[in-house]
Amino acid sequence: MTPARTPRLALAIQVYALLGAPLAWTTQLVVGFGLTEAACGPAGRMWNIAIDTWESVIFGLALTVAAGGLASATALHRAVTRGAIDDPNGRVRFLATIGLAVGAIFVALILYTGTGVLTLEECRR
Amino acid sequence: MAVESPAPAAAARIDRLERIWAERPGLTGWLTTTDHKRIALLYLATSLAFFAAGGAEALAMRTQLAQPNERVIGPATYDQLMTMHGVTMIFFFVIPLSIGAFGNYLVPLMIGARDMAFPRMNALSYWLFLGSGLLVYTSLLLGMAPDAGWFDYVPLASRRFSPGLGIDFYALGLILNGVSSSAAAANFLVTIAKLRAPGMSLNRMPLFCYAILATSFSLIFALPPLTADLVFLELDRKLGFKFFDVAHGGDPLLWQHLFWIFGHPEVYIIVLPAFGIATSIIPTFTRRMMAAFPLVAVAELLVAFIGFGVWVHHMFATGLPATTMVFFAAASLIIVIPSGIQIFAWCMTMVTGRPEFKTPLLFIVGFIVFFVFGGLSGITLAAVPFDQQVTDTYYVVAHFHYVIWGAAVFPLLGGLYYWFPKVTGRMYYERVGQLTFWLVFAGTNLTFFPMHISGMLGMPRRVWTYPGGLGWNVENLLSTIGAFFLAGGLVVLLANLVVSAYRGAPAGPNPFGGGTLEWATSSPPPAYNFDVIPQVTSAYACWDDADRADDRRRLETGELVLEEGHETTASTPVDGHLDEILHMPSESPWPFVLGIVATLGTAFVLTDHYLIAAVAVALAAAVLTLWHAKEPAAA
Amino acid sequence: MTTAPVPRARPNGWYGMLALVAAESALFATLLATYAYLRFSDPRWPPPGIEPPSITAPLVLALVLVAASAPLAIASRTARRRGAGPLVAPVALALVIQAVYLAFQVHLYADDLGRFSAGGSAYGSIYFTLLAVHHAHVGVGVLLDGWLLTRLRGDLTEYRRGAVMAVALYWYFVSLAGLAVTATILIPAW
Amino acid sequence: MACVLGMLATGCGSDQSITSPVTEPAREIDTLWWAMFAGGMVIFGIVLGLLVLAYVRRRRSSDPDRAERVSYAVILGGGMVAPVVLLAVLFAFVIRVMPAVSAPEPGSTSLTVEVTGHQWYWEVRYPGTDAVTANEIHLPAGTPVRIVARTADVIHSFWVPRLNRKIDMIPGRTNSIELDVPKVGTYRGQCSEFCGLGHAEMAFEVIVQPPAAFRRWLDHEAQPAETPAGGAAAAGQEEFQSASCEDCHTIRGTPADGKVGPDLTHIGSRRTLAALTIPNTPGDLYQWITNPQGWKPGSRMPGFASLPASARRALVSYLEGLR
Repeated sequence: MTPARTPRLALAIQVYALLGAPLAWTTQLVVGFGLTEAACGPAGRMWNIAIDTWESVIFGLALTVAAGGLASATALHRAVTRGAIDDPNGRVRFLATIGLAVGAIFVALILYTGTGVLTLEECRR
Repeated sequence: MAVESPAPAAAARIDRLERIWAERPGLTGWLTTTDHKRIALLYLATSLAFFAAGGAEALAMRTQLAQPNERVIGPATYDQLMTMHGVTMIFFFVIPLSIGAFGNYLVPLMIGARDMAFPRMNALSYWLFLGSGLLVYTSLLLGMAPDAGWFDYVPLASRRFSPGLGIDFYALGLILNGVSSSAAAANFLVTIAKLRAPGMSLNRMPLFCYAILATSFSLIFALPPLTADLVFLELDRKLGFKFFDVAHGGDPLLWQHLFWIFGHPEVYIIVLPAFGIATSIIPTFTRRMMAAFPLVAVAELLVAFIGFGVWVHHMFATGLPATTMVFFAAASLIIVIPSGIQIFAWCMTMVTGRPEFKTPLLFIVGFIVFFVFGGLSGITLAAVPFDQQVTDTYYVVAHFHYVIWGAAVFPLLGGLYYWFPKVTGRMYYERVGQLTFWLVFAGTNLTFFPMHISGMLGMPRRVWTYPGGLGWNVENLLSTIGAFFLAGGLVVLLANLVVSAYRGAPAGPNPFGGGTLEWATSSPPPAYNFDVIPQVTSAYACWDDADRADDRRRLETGELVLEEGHETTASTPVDGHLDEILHMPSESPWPFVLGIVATLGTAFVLTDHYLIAAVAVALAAAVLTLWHAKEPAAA
Repeated sequence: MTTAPVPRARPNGWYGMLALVAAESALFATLLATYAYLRFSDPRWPPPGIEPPSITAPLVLALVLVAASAPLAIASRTARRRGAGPLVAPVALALVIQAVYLAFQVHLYADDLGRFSAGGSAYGSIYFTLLAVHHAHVGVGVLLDGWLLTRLRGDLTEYRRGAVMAVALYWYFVSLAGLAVTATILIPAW
Repeated sequence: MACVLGMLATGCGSDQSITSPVTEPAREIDTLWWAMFAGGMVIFGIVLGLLVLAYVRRRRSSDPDRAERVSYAVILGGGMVAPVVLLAVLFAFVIRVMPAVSAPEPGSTSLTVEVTGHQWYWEVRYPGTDAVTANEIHLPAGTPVRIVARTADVIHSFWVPRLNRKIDMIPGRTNSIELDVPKVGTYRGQCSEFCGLGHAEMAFEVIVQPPAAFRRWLDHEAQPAETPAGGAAAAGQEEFQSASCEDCHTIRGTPADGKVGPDLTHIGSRRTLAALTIPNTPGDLYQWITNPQGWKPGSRMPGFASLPASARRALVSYLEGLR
């Protein structure tokens, strides 16, 4: 099932390769930051939320989605260099290269954030 | 590739184009213009005027800080000057110059279009910008300028601690400025998406347009948090709302969070167009394409995107939990990677090309030196414990001047020289140009380098004076000397440009052999930019002589000359296939009128005349209905 | 009626509205985030003496607003394909429903103002500001509908085609924002 | 870069320098700084080297494909792989240092000092005693002390560079940092969050004494003011009450209980006046009472030039007597 034969799937892979990793990090930041802000705040302290468990769940999800984005970017790049996708003006190859760079950077960023949050002590000011 | 005398059929077409796109002469022409080039020149003149004001404020502050315990200026005046210096340089100089002047002038030319997607909204952006600038500067003239710093922390900025109108001038002036910038950003997004020349798919778009695209995304998503924050502040100050009042459930940190969600993308908005200018100048003077083109393109978009996730690094000392801060420390560190990619791309393009170190490229080399040095001090500020030591000291002042002045304004100065022949049709004096580079380079180092030291020695920001005996005296004196030296260098630079504008040698359409499409037009370009909408097959269309010769042939046959009115082409956003012919609105008085109505309406809100302000809003709505009363000529 | 083929990409006006919708969605995101931020920084939410809002009226009204953008969707598709379907009627219908919606909401707003004040607490401040911003967007939308009706007399020029699609997009956004705002306002009532 | 080291070296001795740490947290931050500085200079050198290389090779043209391959290698290597690795090391270093500069764990300190920021001076209280002073914080050497930082008005920032990082004083929040100072001495600090007109003149001193000497100081500070024996000082006390000084200032043991200005119970024993703006000598105190705006423009204290000189001299001798 090379992407060339099913254009709708090829488009989906291209979008996932470009936006998968960034949106995964954005979700990790918004949900993770929101969680620490809420749980360590005056209102949240009463609910004693298990921050570390929730943070590791978010971390795991974000990492898998981002790694998936990077993998699909690699597949797309390999497919387009093999010529399996018709790319008259070189736009798909261009986006595939971008997808590789984006995927790598956001996987690194998600790894940094996740390890940092889980290493530090909850709610220590 | 010069434009030789065209054959008769072509000459007739060019005459018809000139008649269609002719602008009204004189003042009314300027007040009603919608031509992106004339709007850009308005932006250029206005932002340079505000730059002079901001520079004067800086020199006054440096004079007061030359020696310890000096009494040249009291704290009241100093606090107003330091706030106005920050607000002027950011909101009224560097962004209007980079987006309003450079962006407006170059984006339509680089993508092979005849104007922006919304010409009249483009004019409105300028008049709203001018209105907001004049509104804020009225406060300085009345001696009640905002005095709580450019980030205006609450509760100092609340009514209780800043009872005057200064903070209201700040808040309402910046809301108006925000509307102007958002409109400009929307305009750029649609222009870049829809008005690219046929054949210009995403991988053939000039890198300057990627920088403006990234800047526009940042503006669209960064300005609303600032607008909301300023509305909250005005509601608190004028109507007694309780957003920031701790006693009633509010929180002063809410202001800081919302301000910096806008604040940090804002500083990337400042520096991104400068990256675009650098990636335009380097290929021309090294005579090769930018190395790793896709990586540089994505790097600019990544800087903008990750820029939205770093804002708490301005708040590391506010006692937030460590687990909250670490999200932003990680993002603040990783954002170095896109910048690193670009720095190495610029350097490798020069190493593997045949660089000719003329004035524009010199300014870009200076830019790289400052950007790397400022970027490295930026990384140190991302290290939480060290930032908790040096935040709000002169070390941070040194960092952001290296990155804003060194990394954003240097390419702007280089850009002024680089596109000077295109805008004026004349060459600048090269030797004087290189002299001004060395003057400004030395002045910048002499002014801002010592601030690193005084910051490390514990000198806080925004102090109108300081005691002797703490080791700060030498650094402050050097900074003051440097500031005046820098001002002198800039005067020489301005003189060089002004004199060359009248007495410079005539420059052909492409004096430096540039690769992007603006060099395919005459200097200065006609009102309609391109007599034939160019076909594009690479990112450096001007280096494809076959395509450009093809344009001359199509001028003969009249293909894509589009001479039935204000017309330009539209193409599909991703692949740039020709999609339709668009009819553009021509010049109109309504943008200028709406600009005045909006500014007056804001001024009435400022002085609590809410009823008259409501009338102004109704008037504005009426103007908007008349905006396209006569619809652009339908085919 | 233009004879040129229907262009593949949407008109510039539609993309311009998309940029405006992006900016306004950032504005609503900021307001909703502020509501959440203030909620988490205050254990007693809503403050003592203020009962949480009633659920039924806001929810019903929000759903009505979403329904009101259906006729606009039909008009927009007709315009997009330069089809022969009616344009003025669906826009007028949408305008009426939305105007009635706005009248109800303003009534509820005035009623709330009687119960507690915006300047009394952070809860009051964000509650009334959030609702005021959304009602303002609905008001602007109704004016847009009115303006569109004045322009739709005569044949469908390219300009009017873009206008219909842009206004429809604006209303998709405002009705979705209405759902989000209503859901946030009703948090204390869950 | 020699000038950088030169300047910083001369600065090491200065009283408010980040690069002359005294406590453990300040030392860790200092080490973190010098590590980043060294790494930064190396990277800066590499980029400068590339620029020089570009100048040296400006005549030579290289074949485009090889140029693109070499460029990609350097860009990916220097722009992505190296930063990810180097930043990971720096990030780990940051994560390790952060707990050391965080607020002290509950119960890990043996003394608490409450410092409250005002527009434009520092109110210092020692919980568990009646001691209240201003702008000068006495601490016992070698003892972990919790500084509780609050504000009475706008945001200030408590910062003693040689002892620890800064901590903001934000309305409605109680922030704290730990000061465990091994070496006896005086350490200068300054408000470092813009707080209005007097922001520049809002400094303070942390005076670290041997524990015994501190104990003696604290007991003395907790005592109310001695009533003056007679003569000029007694006249000064009446003047203090009649000239409405007591509306703003508190002197424990006397009817004066104003809360606007600092507590003057033991002002005589303080080294400086007006938050380290002027030394505490009779002449300076006289000048200050006559025209505070001259020293600290924007200060809330009105000038008393209208009082006869003899009244002002009596006030000075009364206040100087409050040891």
